[in-house]
Amino acid sequence: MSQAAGTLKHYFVTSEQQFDAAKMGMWLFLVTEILLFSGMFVAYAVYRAWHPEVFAHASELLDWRLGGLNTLVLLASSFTVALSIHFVQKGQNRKVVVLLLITLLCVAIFMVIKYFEYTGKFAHGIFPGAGYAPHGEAYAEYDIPFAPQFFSIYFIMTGIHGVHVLVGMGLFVWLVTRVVRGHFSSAWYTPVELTGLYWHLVDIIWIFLFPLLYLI
Amino acid sequence: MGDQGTVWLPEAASTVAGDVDALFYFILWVSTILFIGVIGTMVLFAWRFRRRSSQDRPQPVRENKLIEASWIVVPTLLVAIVFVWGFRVFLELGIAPPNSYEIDVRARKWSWLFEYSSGAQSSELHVPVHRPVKLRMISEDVIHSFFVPAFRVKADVFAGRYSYVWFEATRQDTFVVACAEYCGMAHSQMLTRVVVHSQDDFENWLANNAADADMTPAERGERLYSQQGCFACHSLDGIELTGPSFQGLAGSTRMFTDGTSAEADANYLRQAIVNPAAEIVQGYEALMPGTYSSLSAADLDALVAFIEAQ
Amino acid sequence: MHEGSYLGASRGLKSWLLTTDHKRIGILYAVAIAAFFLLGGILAILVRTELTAPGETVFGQDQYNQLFTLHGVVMVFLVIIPGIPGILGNFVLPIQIGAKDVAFPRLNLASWYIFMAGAVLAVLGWLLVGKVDTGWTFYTPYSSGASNAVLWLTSAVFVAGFASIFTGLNFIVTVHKMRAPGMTWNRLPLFVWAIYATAIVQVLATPVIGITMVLLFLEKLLQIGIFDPALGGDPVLFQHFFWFYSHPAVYIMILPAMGIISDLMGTFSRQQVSGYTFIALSSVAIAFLGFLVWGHHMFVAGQSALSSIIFSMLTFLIGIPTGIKVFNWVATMYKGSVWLQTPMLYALMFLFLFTIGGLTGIMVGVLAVDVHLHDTYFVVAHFHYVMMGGALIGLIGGLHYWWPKITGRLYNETAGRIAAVLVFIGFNLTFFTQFILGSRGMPRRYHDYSALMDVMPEAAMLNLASSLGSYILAAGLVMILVYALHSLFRGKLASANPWGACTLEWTHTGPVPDAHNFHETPLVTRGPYDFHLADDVFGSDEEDS
Amino acid sequence: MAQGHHIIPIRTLAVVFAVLVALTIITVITARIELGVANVPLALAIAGSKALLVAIVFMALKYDNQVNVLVLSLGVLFAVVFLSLTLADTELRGVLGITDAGTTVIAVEAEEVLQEEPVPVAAYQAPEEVYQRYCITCHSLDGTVGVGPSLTGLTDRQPPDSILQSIMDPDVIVVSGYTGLVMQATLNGLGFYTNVSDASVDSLIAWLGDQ
Repeated sequence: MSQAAGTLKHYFVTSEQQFDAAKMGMWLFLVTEILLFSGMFVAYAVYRAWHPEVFAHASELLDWRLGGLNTLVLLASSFTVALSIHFVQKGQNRKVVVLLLITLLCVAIFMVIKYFEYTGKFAHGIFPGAGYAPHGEAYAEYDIPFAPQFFSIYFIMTGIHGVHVLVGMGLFVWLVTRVVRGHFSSAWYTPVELTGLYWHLVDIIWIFLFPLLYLI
Repeated sequence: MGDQGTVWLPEAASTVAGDVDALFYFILWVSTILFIGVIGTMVLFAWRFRRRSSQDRPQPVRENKLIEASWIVVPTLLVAIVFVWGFRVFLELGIAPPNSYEIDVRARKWSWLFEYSSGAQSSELHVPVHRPVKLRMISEDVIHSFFVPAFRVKADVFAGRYSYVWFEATRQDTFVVACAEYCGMAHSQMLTRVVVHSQDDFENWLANNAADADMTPAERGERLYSQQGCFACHSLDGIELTGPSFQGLAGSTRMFTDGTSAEADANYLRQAIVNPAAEIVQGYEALMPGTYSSLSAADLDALVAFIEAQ
Repeated sequence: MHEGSYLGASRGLKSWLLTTDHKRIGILYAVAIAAFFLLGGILAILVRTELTAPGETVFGQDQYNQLFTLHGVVMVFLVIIPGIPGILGNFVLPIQIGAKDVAFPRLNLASWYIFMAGAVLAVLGWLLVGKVDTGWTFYTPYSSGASNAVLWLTSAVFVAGFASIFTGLNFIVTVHKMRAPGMTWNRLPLFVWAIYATAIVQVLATPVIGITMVLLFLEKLLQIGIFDPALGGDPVLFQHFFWFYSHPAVYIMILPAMGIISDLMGTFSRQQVSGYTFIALSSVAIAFLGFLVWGHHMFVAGQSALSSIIFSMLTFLIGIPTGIKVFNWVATMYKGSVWLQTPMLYALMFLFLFTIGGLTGIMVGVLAVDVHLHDTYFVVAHFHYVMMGGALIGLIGGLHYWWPKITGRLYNETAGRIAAVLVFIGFNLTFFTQFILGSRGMPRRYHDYSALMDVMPEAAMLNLASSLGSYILAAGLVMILVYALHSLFRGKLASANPWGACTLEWTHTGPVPDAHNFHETPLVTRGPYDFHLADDVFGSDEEDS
Repeated sequence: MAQGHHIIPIRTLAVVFAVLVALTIITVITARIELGVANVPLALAIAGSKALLVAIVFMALKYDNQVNVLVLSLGVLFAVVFLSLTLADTELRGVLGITDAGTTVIAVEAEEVLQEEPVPVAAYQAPEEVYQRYCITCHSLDGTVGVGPSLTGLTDRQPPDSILQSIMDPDVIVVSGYTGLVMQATLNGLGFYTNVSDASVDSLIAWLGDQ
């Protein structure tokens, strides 16, 4: 309890109130993220509805195996984050560190795969916007109207998602150092829980990106 | 430019203007009555219940449910009326009569170009009186907006997509045409006039100007027809070559291989030139190249006009 | 100043720039926004000066286009949107609900810095890169083909958006979690209800302007072809994106002002605000309905007819909760004790101007009539009646009302009334003339209307009147600035509750609140306008002036 | 336990994770089966269920304050409003004749082009096939003059290099009496230059010599 008391800000009355406020604040922030991504989903939906064949065709260029692997990696990281909250609630901080490190590993794998996907596209002239000039076998046939729109939307959506993943990575590193320094206990672990919420949302966004971009 | 209109509205010189004005004035007067009611009551209360001393102790007024309900219901009814009314006039504004005389409009920074079926071109719009005129408009750059205050019509003009506006002028006169959508530096200079002629004068004007214009769109279309080699596959005399003949093509109903059909209107023809593979007419194969999409917008218009003339 | 008060708690520039006290952050916002308002106002005067006579008067058309663009951007994004929540929301809201601060004070400070960063980007772009003449709406393809300074301005709007999001987020959590014991939802002052509803809009709508600006930025930088028709994009899609934010943003601007007016009507009538529940819930209703009407900006922009019909119908639905508010405000004075102090003059002025703004809003919401009025000065007049006659007059009224609480001093009441009259006359002269100009057919954003003079010879006279009105309006605003500054240094010291108000900020704190608002958490036992239960607020020594 | 929060059992978390993995596999499999119009809604439904699972269990919404559920629902609701009202415009332009159908008339819609299976670039094609597919419309083999000259006795008139140039770059020399640009435009449109391998072109020229 002493730790919890030490973290109570003067303008709150109880630590329960402080925790609830922090959590609600986080949820509101997540809602702004949903609305931010909704803009890109709208752009996707509008252009897909206008040019369904182009979009279906262009999505075949994206490798569903890599996308699927990334989905699994992200799901696994969500799982380990959920577990780490379980253990921080029980005060087993050593396990928390291990789980967070595994999470970090998953995040790293995700970004490495993303890197290879991106460079693979760039090598064949698949760029967002005016730079779009596909060449090479199996790529040249994508030089069709509105395929640039698909790939622009693809790069923007996964790009902004990727930025969120990088931010998450930074948050996990920060969390690990704080757990190691013994900042958290079963009495106070708000940052772990909030980072977890953020990370799950990043995962949920990807859950939608994967079928929309890679599968259908 | 004779009639100057009223304090609120400019002269009304089209068939729809009367309906728009009636609705405008209805809302204006209802609003004025409401405004006087609300602000009058406000002033009355502020005076009648003004503070007389710092020791005033007003007692709270019990809320009157009937009054609360009435100022929900009455405004709802009022807005329902103006919505339905506005909706009806909007339909009238939106649907051009089928016998409309069509004029092509090209908007660009910062001028208007009007092209008539006779081949005449002008920077001022010339129309016959008492005849519905439908404008097919396209922009060469940014968004513009065709606005004739006296006709109460306005429509934005985009690149890459036709938009339409129609009106029937009721008086022989000249009226201002303005660009209403901000379009850059000389936006406020993008004005021209619409000249309403009698039917005879209009024919004369067309004839005089067609002679002066170096070529009509249809004539330019004819030149393109041979320049671009369209004749290789499309005859003008009804003989079926690799592609459909142009004779009687415009306005006919086209049956497509996927079972759908469409009327061969201007948009269809344009589409069929820039993207021939989109819809294949039954009995033909997808052989026509897609390279004609690189033709300029003016050339495409000319070709469409040429095909429509066959 | 009083020892221990928030003003005197600590000293030095650093104590202000690093403060997490919501009251001081409110002051930081006030200073910044006053500066931007001055800038935006000067630009407005320059625009009006150009229009005093037909033809080129002072500025070339290129300069003129930049003037109205910057006027729009500065006023919308840097003044009205952050205005009331940033200044008065920050200062008043936590005290009104009996909290010691907002839920996230550091985030609150951060939002001010983010806001300033956005402003700096905008100003830097203007100074370094120059020319932006897209209008504040940034319509594509004009904006995506225009000069590079558009990139700066879109970045500025993007950044400033986060400030708005964080402010809104903070207020929602504060209202939910930080209320004092006894401060139930039906005892919240109506200003709090309004800021709360506003905050919902800020949180839900602002991210969309963020992504819109990102996409516009990329359209310009990489030609992604989403909005530019030359690349296969759709310019009307940009308008959907833009107005999905910018229409709700109108309610970010006007709702807080409505909250201020509710408080003013109650306090200066010494009367229970009529239809408290209706007013509170209508704020929330307006916030939600506000999301469903953006397409009424696009009736002539070639959107589908079905969309136009849906959006027109939904637009009228907003008129209903708005009407409820107006009628209830008037009814509040019934059998009250109406005290016509300067803040109340602004409240009545608000009612006058906002009713005109609202009714003309119905006019431009009607499909067929809007076809004629769209993009004319009628629309310019309409939104100035709502944005300036509503939002800014509300802000000015609120600043007068809370001035004694913020500064601990009184302003000169006579000067206040004279300025109010000047503002009222100047405003109506400036903008009522524009209704007539617009419905007679003068399009907006016109540098030169000489070509229209053939058909509307009165245009010169009306424009001149409008410009003269703007000078009178400016004189009134400058006068406010002068007596406000005078009051800061020479003003009479105020008592704790000069207006005899009933809400917490007047009754539980001293003349100026101390750094922590309340020594003990207050226990709330009555509603915000229960004057008949509140003998303690009467007997204040303030004489009627 | 000062925060007094529900601790979600490891078992529950593991089950949810397993279900998520399973759903991922299912969505990949179903997407690769041709289901016509059902593919898109099915993929979205699976994604929606996965998202819901993550929100309810991983994000602990089930055990959380109801107000947070409301917050999330509002966010989703307004994203849906944004999407559906925008589509109400973009999908229905042209109703009432106020604007014309479709979004862009100048830009080319390429959907249907894609329905033709592109011929692999490298594949060798017999000269008869090439001729039937690309040339026969304009060039006869029996001496009659069509849009272009007949190809009988072509090798007598032109050396193979010149024939190659006439195919690959037909506008360099245009025989009088015929129209330039047509051949290249047609061949481009038919995909000749991308779909016919060099070897096929060589054998086509050789084959023409025999006609």
